[in-house]
Amino acid sequence: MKHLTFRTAASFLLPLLLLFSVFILLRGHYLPGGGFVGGIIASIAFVLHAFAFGLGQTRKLLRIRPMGLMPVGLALAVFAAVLPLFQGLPLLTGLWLSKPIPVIGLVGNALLFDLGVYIVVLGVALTIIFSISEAV
Amino acid sequence: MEIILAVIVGLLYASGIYLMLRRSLVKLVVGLVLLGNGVNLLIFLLGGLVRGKPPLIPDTATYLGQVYADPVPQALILTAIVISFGLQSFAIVLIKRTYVVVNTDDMDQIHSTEEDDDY
Amino acid sequence: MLLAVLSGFIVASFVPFLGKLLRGKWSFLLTALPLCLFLYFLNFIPQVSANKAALISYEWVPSMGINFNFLVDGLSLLFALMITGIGTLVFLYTSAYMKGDRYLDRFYGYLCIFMGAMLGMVLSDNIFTLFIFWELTSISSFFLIGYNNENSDSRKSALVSLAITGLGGFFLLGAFALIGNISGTYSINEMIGSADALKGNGLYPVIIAFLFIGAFSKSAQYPLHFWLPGAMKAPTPVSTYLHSATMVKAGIYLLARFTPVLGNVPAWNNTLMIFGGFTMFYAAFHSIFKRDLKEVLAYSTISALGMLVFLIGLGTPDALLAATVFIIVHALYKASLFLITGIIDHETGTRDLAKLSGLRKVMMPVAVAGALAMLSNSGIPPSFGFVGKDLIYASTLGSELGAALVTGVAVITNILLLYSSILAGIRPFAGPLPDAYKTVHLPDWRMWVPPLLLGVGSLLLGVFPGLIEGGIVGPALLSIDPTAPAFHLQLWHGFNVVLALSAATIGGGLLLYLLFKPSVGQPAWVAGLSASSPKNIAGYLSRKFRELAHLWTSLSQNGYLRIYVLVIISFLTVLLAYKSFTEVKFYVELSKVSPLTSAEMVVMFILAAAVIYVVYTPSRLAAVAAMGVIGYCICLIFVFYSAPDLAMTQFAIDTLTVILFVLVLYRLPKYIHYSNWLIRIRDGVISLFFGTLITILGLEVLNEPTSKETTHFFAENSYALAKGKNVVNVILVDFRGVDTMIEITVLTIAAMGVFALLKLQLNKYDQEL
Amino acid sequence: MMTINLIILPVLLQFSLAILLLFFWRRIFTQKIISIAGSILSIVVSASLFSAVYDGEILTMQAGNWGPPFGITFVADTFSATMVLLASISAAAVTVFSSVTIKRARMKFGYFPSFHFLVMGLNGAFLTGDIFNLYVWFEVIIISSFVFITLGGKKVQIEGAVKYFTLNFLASMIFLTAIAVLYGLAGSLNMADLAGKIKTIQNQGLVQVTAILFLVGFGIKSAMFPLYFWLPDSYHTPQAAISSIFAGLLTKVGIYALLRVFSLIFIPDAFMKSLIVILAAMTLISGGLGAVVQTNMRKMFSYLIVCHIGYMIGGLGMFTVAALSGAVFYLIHDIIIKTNLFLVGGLVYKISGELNMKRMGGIYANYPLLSLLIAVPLFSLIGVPPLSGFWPKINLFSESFTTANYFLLGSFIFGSIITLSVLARFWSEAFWKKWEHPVRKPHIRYYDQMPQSERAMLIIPILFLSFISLYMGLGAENIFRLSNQIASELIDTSAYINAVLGSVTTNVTP
Repeated sequence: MKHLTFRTAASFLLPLLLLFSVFILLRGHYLPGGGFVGGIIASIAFVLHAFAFGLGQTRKLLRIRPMGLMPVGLALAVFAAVLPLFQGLPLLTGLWLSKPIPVIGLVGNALLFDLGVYIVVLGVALTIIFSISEAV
Repeated sequence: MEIILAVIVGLLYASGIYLMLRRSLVKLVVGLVLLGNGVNLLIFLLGGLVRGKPPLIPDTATYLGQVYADPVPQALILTAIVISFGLQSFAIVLIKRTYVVVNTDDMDQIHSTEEDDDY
Repeated sequence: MLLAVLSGFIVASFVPFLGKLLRGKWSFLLTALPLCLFLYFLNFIPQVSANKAALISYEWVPSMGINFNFLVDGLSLLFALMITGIGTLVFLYTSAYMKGDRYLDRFYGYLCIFMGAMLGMVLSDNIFTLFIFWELTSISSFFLIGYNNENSDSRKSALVSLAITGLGGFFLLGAFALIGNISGTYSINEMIGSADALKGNGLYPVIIAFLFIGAFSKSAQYPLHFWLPGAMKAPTPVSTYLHSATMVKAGIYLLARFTPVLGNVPAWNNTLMIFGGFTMFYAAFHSIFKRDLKEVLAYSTISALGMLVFLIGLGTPDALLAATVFIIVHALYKASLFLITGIIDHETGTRDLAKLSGLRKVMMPVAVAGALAMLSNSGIPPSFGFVGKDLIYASTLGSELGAALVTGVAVITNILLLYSSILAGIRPFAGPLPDAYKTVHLPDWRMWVPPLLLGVGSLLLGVFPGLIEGGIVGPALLSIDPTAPAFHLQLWHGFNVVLALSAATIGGGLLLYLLFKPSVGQPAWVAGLSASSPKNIAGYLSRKFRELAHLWTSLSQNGYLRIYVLVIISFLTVLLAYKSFTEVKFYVELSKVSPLTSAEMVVMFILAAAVIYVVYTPSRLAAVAAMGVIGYCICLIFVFYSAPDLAMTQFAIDTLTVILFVLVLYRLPKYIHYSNWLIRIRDGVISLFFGTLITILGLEVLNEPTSKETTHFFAENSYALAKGKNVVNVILVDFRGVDTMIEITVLTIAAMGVFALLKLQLNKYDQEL
Repeated sequence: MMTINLIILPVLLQFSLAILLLFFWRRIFTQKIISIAGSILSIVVSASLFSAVYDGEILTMQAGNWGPPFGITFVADTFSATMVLLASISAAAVTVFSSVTIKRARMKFGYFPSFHFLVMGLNGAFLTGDIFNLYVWFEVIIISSFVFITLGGKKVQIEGAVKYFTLNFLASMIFLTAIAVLYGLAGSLNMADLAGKIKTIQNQGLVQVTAILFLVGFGIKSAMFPLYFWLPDSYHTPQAAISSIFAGLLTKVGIYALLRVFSLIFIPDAFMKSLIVILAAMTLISGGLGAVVQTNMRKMFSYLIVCHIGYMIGGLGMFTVAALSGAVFYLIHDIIIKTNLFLVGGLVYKISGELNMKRMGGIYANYPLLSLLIAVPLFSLIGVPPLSGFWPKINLFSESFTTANYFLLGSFIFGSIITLSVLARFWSEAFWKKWEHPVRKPHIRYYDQMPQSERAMLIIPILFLSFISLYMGLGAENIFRLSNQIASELIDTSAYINAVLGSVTTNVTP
């Protein structure tokens, strides 16, 4: 697995896949995709990296433990969900910025929410796979 | 097509249950996965099958046309798939843990109903 | 009034905090409680004897119609006075008898609760409050009987008595629920109005059967009597209190109370007469073979209770009068005898009749008390017992059905009882004093005065029965039988049949005593009888019951997961099949079915093949691989039928699942099981049947026209209102965003679980629960 | 507008607590403080929700501001608000108890976050008005219970976990199948909307079949005969605090779902009623027989859970206002009492170091006041009047007469007698008996080795819950009024349906 070409490929693939995952996340509101699939793709990117360079390297690259991603993502999602509460609206009511942002399109709390999903899924997938690989 | 899919669904249910009745813990979990797949397909089937019309609003329109696949079951299945994934990965790790603790995946080795409280 | 009833509970609740004080020499102060209550209830006599019952109500659970309605009429006053009067003596006695006991405070606590519960029971007019207090007497007596809890016999008899009285309690609750339902009221007083409706109801036999089980369990009627002798393991004050005047009389009270509501029906009368009559004979017979003083008393108590049930069963005004009087008579002499037994036990350390004699020489006042109690017990004039026995004979002679038979049973019972009363009241004091007991001395006055008082009371009432005639007995009789004629209690009726019977009883009893020596002991044939006694039968049944429970549990709860799955699926399948075949019309509308393309055909085929392969392959790895193939095929189905999001997700998830499986399986040992082919066929048939049902169900549901209201709303508003063009995604993050929010929570928890499962290794010290 | 969001507050509070705790992953002390403080706060929040709906008003909230039946509706009627309140009370007690009894190693692996996720799931399940959303909440509940039941798993625990996992997973799948069929039939997921739509379906036979699926799905979760086998095989394996929250709430959420679905969507017909009644009777008998043979304290308690489920199911099966009121009262009583029972089990274990009651003893002699305290839940459980377990039996007994379900009545009596006898035996063995040859196990930290503060943390929850039980018994009037109100809302669902569907609002997205 630690073959040189694979390593090289992996080191290139990581940023590419990450970029692709963000792309999938952002376009989710218009075309197939979304936070969930985006998160999975991102985690596959890291898993490939881990196969190529070993878990230790990937952990170093990640800086934070994958476990730590989960509360962050959850907090983001909940924040997006409760935002309307402060305006006296029910949970998860859609709130939108009036002007679209270039490339991304309209931005609202739904996007924030999807971002939370993305981060949670990334954290979950990495936690599970990393701990299994370490335990094997 | 619906008929064949319904048969497939039934087959998935049957095989899932059958595997759950086996002695191997691994087979049990495979059975659970198949059962989960069967349920997802059932939701899909009962939501109505539509070919080649994904529930995506075309660039030019602001709403879906006359014929489109029902998006609601799809959303439900998506949620269900993800949840099943959580449960399945837990189950898979449980197999491992069972093996570590009990040293077998033979279900008949782990049927003691008595508690050993001598630890 | 509420305070009066609850005072026992209130005092009891302070007991734990006053523990030290009560364990010391101040314990007798608690006697003030029953004494005050006794005086309080005495105040009601003028009002009640004027035939004005006092009804005092407090709301408790009005929405259920359950309130504290306390009714002070003749019957309840009679019992209240007995409970508090004898209570006073028992409390006083206890302070000396149990002096220095480690847990005297607790003992008093239970005693207070018990007294409160008894009072509440006899005063309640509401059947459910009555029931509540009824159960509280069972519970508090459980603690009293099991007071010496480190002794295993003591524990066992507490359990037995709780089991029997508890069993009766639940039946009583059933009876009450039924009575309340039919009569539409929970007030006993108001029920008398709907007595006919109750008696005419088809469920009347059930009602009285349940009521009788309740009453008999408490009042120790055959065959539910055997807890009572066992309950003698309790300290003597408990036996005195519970078995002379209070708890065992609860059942009698209940029967008397419901006589105007449910009585005067052949089923009622005959059942009571049969059970009461048999019990009184059976227990009296057994009492003469007992050599332990307390056991003698226990059996004679059961016999007396049988007599009371029998008299209530007779049901004539005469019989009810006799019952009323006999309740008092019995309370007085039996309490006295128990207290005396306690003194003997306390001072000599034994209750064995074979060892005891001549104690009059060292404890004269006790001997006098014993003699007085014996007089009353035997019905020898001029004791109150004689008045009572006269009334009993008068009523049996007046019985319509077989006067000779019932009188005969009553006479024989009384002869036997007389024998046992001599055993208990005279024998320990008569004869020479053994050397061993030379040093025995008279106990503290608090112990010997109560029995003496009771003995003197019996005598006094015998000579002047008029003392309680109008104030207590009369009103009590009227509340049992509102139509009872006026009567006059007297010692001397002149020479008549009744007197002759009394004389015969006394003569017979004395003769028996002379002929049948206590030292002879229990003949073998009596011991043989006990093999088929209810106690042994109950023991046998309970053993069999436990075996059954064991069998059932080890069969159903066998620990095999697959059997559980099998049971659940079979249960579901049977129900589904039954419902489907009886209520669903099968048809498949082919016009709605869409055609099949060749690509789809291939995918379906692969899918089916993979499923079959998963089932048949003996290799785990192969099974997992085939499972992956199944997932990808499903993914393709999603692609064919316009679900790109699903396809992407299914693909990603399936891949991940397979990877996880492989990571785990990698280290598992090779292990192949071949189940018995019969089992495989059984499992296969059930699974296939279940699968088929799901298929059929799916096809049938497809035929139904469905409202697509929700779908249309989403289709139209997804972009307009939620600003998204991928409707599935809009549903996920907006329309049904909550689902998604929880879904990622599930994932998080699962990841935590996986992490903990893999990483958490407990050392031995952490494994404690 | 604030009141509307009040509905979701109990859920959000637990959710935020759990997330907050995740941030303090390894800091046990901080976790304990946050958890206890949060649990107490959640009692306040749920109490205010309860007081908002107590007078019969039904609050609804449309998540995302999408009118029903399009979005997900949250509904707080008296029933759900009561359940939420009870859940937070039980949970708070267990939090305090677990802060002392759960081992540090377990706390380091997410005990507290999972706990609050679990309670969040419970609250969500009680409050949701959407059938698929209910499924999702159920999944939160079961996955967090899986984490609990395996946390630090030894052999027995893993064995229990495998059974627990499999059968609960199976239940979820059956539940999901039922939802699939229901959606296929009615095209809606909103329960109030379904209540109306289900009546218009041509093929009512299919509706009945769906009802069977729901019955079995929820029946597994609520431990109904013959679907309960996972429970006695698993509930005794985890730590006392965990078992107590399981015992108090997990099966009850199944009962809640049964009561909700079978009163709102599938009104039981004659067949269904008699089916449920028979199952209830069998549950009582089978659970009771199981309890008789146990000498292991916690296994005996587990069987008692099963046995007592029969009372509630029986009330549902008779389906009259009075019977449902009895069932609801029993449910209210049972949540508190079963939580307390397992806490008591934990305390007894801490005192004696034993699980088998044959080897216990002497508690009464050594800890008289504690014994008195423990007697309260035990006697409430038996149904000694006037404690809380007694009251619902009046309704249940008398309704089984009026509906002529004599077999059910018999099993009610049977269940009561069994409970009485097994608990009396437990009392006699563990409390009364002299403790012969007590053996001290080195790895257990016994009650008498604990400092005063830790003992208090063990006693306070039991005291608190016992006090509530006492209140329920002596102040039964209030509970009866509550359960009557709930029962009449269950029978006459028009208020619920109107509250949900009547408040159709157009989307007012700014």
